Amino acid sequence: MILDVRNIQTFYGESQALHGVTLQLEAGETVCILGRNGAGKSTTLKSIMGLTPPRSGEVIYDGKPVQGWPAHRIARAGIGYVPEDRRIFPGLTVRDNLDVAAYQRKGSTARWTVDGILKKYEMLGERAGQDGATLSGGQQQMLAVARSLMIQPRLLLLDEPNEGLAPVIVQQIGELIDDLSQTTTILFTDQSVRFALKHAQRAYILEKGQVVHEASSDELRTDQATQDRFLSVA
Amino acid sequence: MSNPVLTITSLTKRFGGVTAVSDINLEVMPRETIAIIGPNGAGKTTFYNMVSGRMLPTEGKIMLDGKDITGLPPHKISRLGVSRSFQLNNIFPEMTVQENVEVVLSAYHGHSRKLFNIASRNTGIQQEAVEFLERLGIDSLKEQRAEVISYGDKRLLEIAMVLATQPKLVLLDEPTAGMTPDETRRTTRLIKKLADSGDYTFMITEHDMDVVFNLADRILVMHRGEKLFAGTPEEVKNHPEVRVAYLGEEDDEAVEEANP
Amino acid sequence: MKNKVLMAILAVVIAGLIAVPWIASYFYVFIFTEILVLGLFAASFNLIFGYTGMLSFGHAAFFGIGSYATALVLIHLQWSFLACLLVSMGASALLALVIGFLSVRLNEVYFAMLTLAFGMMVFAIAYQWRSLTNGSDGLAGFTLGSFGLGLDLTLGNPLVYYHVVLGIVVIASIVLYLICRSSFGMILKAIRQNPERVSFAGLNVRTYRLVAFIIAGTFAGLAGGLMAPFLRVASPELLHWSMSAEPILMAILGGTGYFLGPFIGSAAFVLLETWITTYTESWMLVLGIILAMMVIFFRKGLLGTAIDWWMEVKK
Amino acid sequence: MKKTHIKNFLVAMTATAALGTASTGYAEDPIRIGGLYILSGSAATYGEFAQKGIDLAVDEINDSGGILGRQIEMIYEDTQGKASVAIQAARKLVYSEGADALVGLDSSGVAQGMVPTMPELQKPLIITHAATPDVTGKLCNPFTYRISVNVAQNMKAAAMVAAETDATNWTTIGPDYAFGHQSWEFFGNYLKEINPDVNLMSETNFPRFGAEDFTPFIDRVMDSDAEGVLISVWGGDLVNFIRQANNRGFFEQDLELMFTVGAATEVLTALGDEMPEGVHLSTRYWYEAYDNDINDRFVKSYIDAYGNPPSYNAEGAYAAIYAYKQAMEAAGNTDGPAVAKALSGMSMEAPNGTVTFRKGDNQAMVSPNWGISGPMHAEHGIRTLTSLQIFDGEKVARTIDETGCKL
Amino acid sequence: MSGIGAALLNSLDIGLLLFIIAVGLNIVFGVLNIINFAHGALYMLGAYLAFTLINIAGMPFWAALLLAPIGVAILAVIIDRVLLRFIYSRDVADSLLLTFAILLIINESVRMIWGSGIHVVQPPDLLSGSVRLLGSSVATYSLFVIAIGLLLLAGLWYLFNRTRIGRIMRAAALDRDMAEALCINTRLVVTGVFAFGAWLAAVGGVMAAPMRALDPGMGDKIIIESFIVVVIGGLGSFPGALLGAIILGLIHGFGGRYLPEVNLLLPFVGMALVLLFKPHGIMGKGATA
Repeated sequence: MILDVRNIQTFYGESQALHGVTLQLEAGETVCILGRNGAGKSTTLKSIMGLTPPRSGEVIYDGKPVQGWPAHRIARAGIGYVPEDRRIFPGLTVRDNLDVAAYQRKGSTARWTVDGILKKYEMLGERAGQDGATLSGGQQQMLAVARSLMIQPRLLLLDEPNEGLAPVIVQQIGELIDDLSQTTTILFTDQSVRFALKHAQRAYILEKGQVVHEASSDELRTDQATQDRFLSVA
Repeated sequence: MSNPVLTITSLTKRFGGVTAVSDINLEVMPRETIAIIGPNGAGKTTFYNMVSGRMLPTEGKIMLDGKDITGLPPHKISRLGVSRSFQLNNIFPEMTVQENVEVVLSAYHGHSRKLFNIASRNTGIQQEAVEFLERLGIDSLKEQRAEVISYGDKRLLEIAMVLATQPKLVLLDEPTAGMTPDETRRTTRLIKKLADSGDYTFMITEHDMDVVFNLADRILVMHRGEKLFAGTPEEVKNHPEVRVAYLGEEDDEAVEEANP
Repeated sequence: MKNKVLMAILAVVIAGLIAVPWIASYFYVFIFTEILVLGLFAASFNLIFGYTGMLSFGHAAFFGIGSYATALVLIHLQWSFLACLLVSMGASALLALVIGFLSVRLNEVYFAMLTLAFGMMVFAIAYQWRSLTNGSDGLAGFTLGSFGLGLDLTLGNPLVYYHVVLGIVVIASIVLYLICRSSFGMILKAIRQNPERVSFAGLNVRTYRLVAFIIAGTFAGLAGGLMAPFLRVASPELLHWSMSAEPILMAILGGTGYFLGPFIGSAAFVLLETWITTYTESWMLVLGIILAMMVIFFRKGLLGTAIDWWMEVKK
Repeated sequence: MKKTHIKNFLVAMTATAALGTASTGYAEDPIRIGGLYILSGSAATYGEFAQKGIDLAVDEINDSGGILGRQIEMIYEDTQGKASVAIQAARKLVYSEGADALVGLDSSGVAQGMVPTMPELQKPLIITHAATPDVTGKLCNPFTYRISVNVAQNMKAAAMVAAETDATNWTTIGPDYAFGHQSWEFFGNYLKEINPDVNLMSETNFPRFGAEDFTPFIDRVMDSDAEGVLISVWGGDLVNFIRQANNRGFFEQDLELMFTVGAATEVLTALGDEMPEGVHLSTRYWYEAYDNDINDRFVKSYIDAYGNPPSYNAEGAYAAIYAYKQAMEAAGNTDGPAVAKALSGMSMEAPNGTVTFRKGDNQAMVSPNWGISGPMHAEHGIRTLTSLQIFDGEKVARTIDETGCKL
Repeated sequence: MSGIGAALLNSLDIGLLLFIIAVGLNIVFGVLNIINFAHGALYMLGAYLAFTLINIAGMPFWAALLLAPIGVAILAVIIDRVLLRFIYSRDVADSLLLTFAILLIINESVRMIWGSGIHVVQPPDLLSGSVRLLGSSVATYSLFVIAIGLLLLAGLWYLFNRTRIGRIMRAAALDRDMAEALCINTRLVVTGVFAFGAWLAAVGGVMAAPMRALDPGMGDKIIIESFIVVVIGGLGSFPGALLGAIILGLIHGFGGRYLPEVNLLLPFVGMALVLLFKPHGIMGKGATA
């Protein structure tokens, strides 16, 4: 098991966002967290990442409890994170956005390098010298994912990778996830059931800061009642 | 047939090239509860901010009781009778619960301009403040400093403060966000009671569909800044487009059609 | 009950202050005059800082203007002292209206910087307008005539002057206190804690900030008017930004959350300075360390810490 | 800087514990003299040098039995060059520390603010440095004396020196306060009297006291038609000024430069050979100008003790302590008004000759020294003064009528 | 006319010295969001350390220029770890007050260690004297200050735009959480940036030492000047610091020269006008770090 999240409770000040979330990921899996907005999907990822440290519960990564670690230490342990709003550093070029994140764990070889990424993803390579903030939404999303690869992640957290993107871009992002999932464990959040079920093997459904349902993609795809109950307006 | 409290015509807000709210038309009738819902990025918050005066609309008109309030500053809109709560706690942390309501009441009654009265001896306002606390069921906390009461109670206190300005229209922004399930049920019950009392007109946003269907007489569904649909809870539940908006586009064909 | 204890303590303190010339050495008459005047200055500052939440770095402008106004009136017109003080208050109120009108819309750092700029502008004017202000030497050589109201007081006598200052500071403090306790004062506190909420309660926050700024400026002007005859000189350093820092230090030292905090701070400041400088010149070092401790650990100041401690003990 | 007197500290603490009672001197108590000098900021060396002069006098007197059998104890306060601080400090010295008499004051601005409060304190003050004519003029009072040269005396001498030069267009660079402005005013008036043909330029330069950058003012003078410049900048400012002027090539211009306090050894020491040669320098006391036993002894013991020659400020402060010794012994006690009365009209021997406090205005009749900067002194590491002129203090002084003093 | 040339050079000289000092203040604000009132005191400390190294330890000026700023930077690390860490999460007013306390402590310590009197540092022989330029005589040292100022300007530009460490600083300033999630130890960056700001202040101090007499009040004067610079240019803006410094340099150079009657007033009028019409400064915050 690469990630074991046990009953975490997270607060923003006094406002409780997570009321005990529990979920597990096996190495190599691609898993999606579904839920309406405000359900606590982003907070779950941020809590794993150490950006909103959980007040109680455990986050066990690779056999080690990492809750309470500063985020950069968690990142160095191999968890990559792509936030909801991408958060490209404005004023820094595409290349510099990647370069800032370049990190290599001791004893490992760097699978991802700036040049390697710029070569592999042509769309970024063509714009290497451009200010990251001037990219389109889809390009920024590509860059954000690519940037998270620079820390050589073993587990990738993607927060709503499709939000606000045009359908054609959504498709590209889906392909990117499929591609990365060959080599990396991925946990992503989404509001769109269709997209999630297509690219993930398993899904958790969150409501009001709790996991209310867990199923394989195949099960969920045919389970209209659950979809309506937790994800749509019903 | 009475006149609408709030009439919104072709309200639009653009940030640079992005249209956050596009051409919304809406009438809110007295004493009804209308809910605004929609998936992430639907433009609800922007819509709220324009109605309460925090943001200037790019186009369109907002009329309150037949009076144009478009683009007025928040304190003027508030004076005219639109009162709002916030997603994040918005109270005076270092004052007592009762004083929190007193601040709003003295603003409402114009006592705030008095330099030489003694605020703590203003029994009229104090009584009134307690009444509002009673209405929200938190009068037992009146002596406590507001920062030490529970999160749920703080949200209720905020609603008490919102009501204290005797508004024509009450805007509640995610009133149960961050609450425990118990607090959510209690708050929903309270709002329901207030709505049923017939004294208030509510406009609420909320992600919790239980809360929405419990409270709303009418629902406006927004999607990508536009009005997707407006109708009764039953109509909304059965509307196919709403389902799509929430669950996502169906298949790849749609994508390919859009991009031949 | 609690109020009665408080009133009794206050009565004892005021009685003690009245009796200072008889129970302490002559020197302490000067020390306590200074404490009272600076205390009023700091209390006026705290109306905008502790109550309304605006950190001004130019409050000395009003203090200094008050001093210059009194000095100028005494030199050129020889009016009664009471008239001088009224002129001081009027002049500083007017200045506060202008500076406040331009400044209160800015927040935090920008407000601090703009008030600093305006304060130093007033300083520069006083420094360079030699024909009116006698430049950097300041205005000196004025003498107090009558008090006004037909009272026969020998104001040149430091003992008499001390009691006059005590009387005026007590009256001014009562007025300030009433303002703090009023509905208006409550709104100011609310503005510090959450300005946006106040504006959604239907009030124009800027107007309230401005009125608070003018009131604070006016009382600072009164304090300045009391300071000039005490120092016997009105000079540009009374307008300098380092003078603006003094009420900030005093308010924080005493406790910004309490009406009497700045007075306690003023007393602690002046007495510590007097005592510490008796055996070391490094008073500023001690002050720096105290201030750092206050900001980091005792944000409630001497008074707040003492009250918290007392509550703890009572439990 | 200030000596820490443990005893002082104990006295202060016991005093504060009970909010003190006024310490009225017992016979065995030392005589306390309060010193008010600038001990911080760019002019702090002046306070330092004055303290050195005073300490010398106090040690000499204490070693030889003190005054009226009592030892002298000095207590210093920093005026910071600000009148309000000085007045507060004087009150502290008199009412809290029990000072019997006061010496000091560097800045003219401070002196103007301070002097009117002296009758209130009822203690004598001997000014040892501040030079504004007003304190022994229109602001004079029976408690205020000055043992050093004032602006009027020095500027009359300056005008006489200036009249000997070929320059007709004169301007000034001086600190923007009483001293700078009054120096120019008196200089101009006296110079016009001697030579009505001179032109006093309307473009004058008064940089702020403590300013860091004098170059704009230096440039203004270099661009103007000035042929002669009266420079009354002093202290740390003068050090800055000279260095910046050097950098600007100011001294390579064909200008008659008159530094009204340029031969202060504080400044000469700090500058070394950066002080240009061939400019007119003045001082209120030049240590090599007087050939008498007291001066020989003073200069020798000063150099022995501190390693550099005494400044005028040290000399004035040194002499002031001796003035108090003589006055207190004449009065027979340390009572403020009595000592003040004894000072009036008193004559004494000082390093710069016989010094008399003129009865009508309490100004000492002491002599300004003017000279031209010469080669470096072999031992002292400072410029020497050549063509030294000693102007008779009484002759260059204003008449009592002119001073406006009514005692 | 030579007057204008001289005033211009003088403005540049003042302006670039102010730039060296104020840019440190601005970088610290940009990344840490604190206004460092003690920045002037660190400048003064640089000058005094240089005085000690040159006049007491007998080192050459160049050695002092290298060593004194490093000493001040080390002190800054201690200040950051011992005091400032308490207030990073508080509002800006608290940082103003705490750094004001630090200013008092440093000022008084300098007074205790070095005394209240003035101290003088000689420029290195290579840079003493003057040359003729633009029709007037200019101190060689002024040209040196201008040169170092431009060198640092180029160096800073290179650091922020061309080096990884500079980009990391910018990234941490722009979005601390995101930087953390990308393996950047932002706590370390904060300490480093504070020390770097102090280093710049101290470089300014060493540069100023041979031009200005040292006294314990020199830091108080420069901090107000620095405030004016950063407010005019824009708090947190790197190009803003340059613009503000040049503007203030011109105000001093030309104001002192042509409007001496109101020269004290002018910088504050400039500062107030900018705050009134462009409260976030001419270059604003966040354009680049």
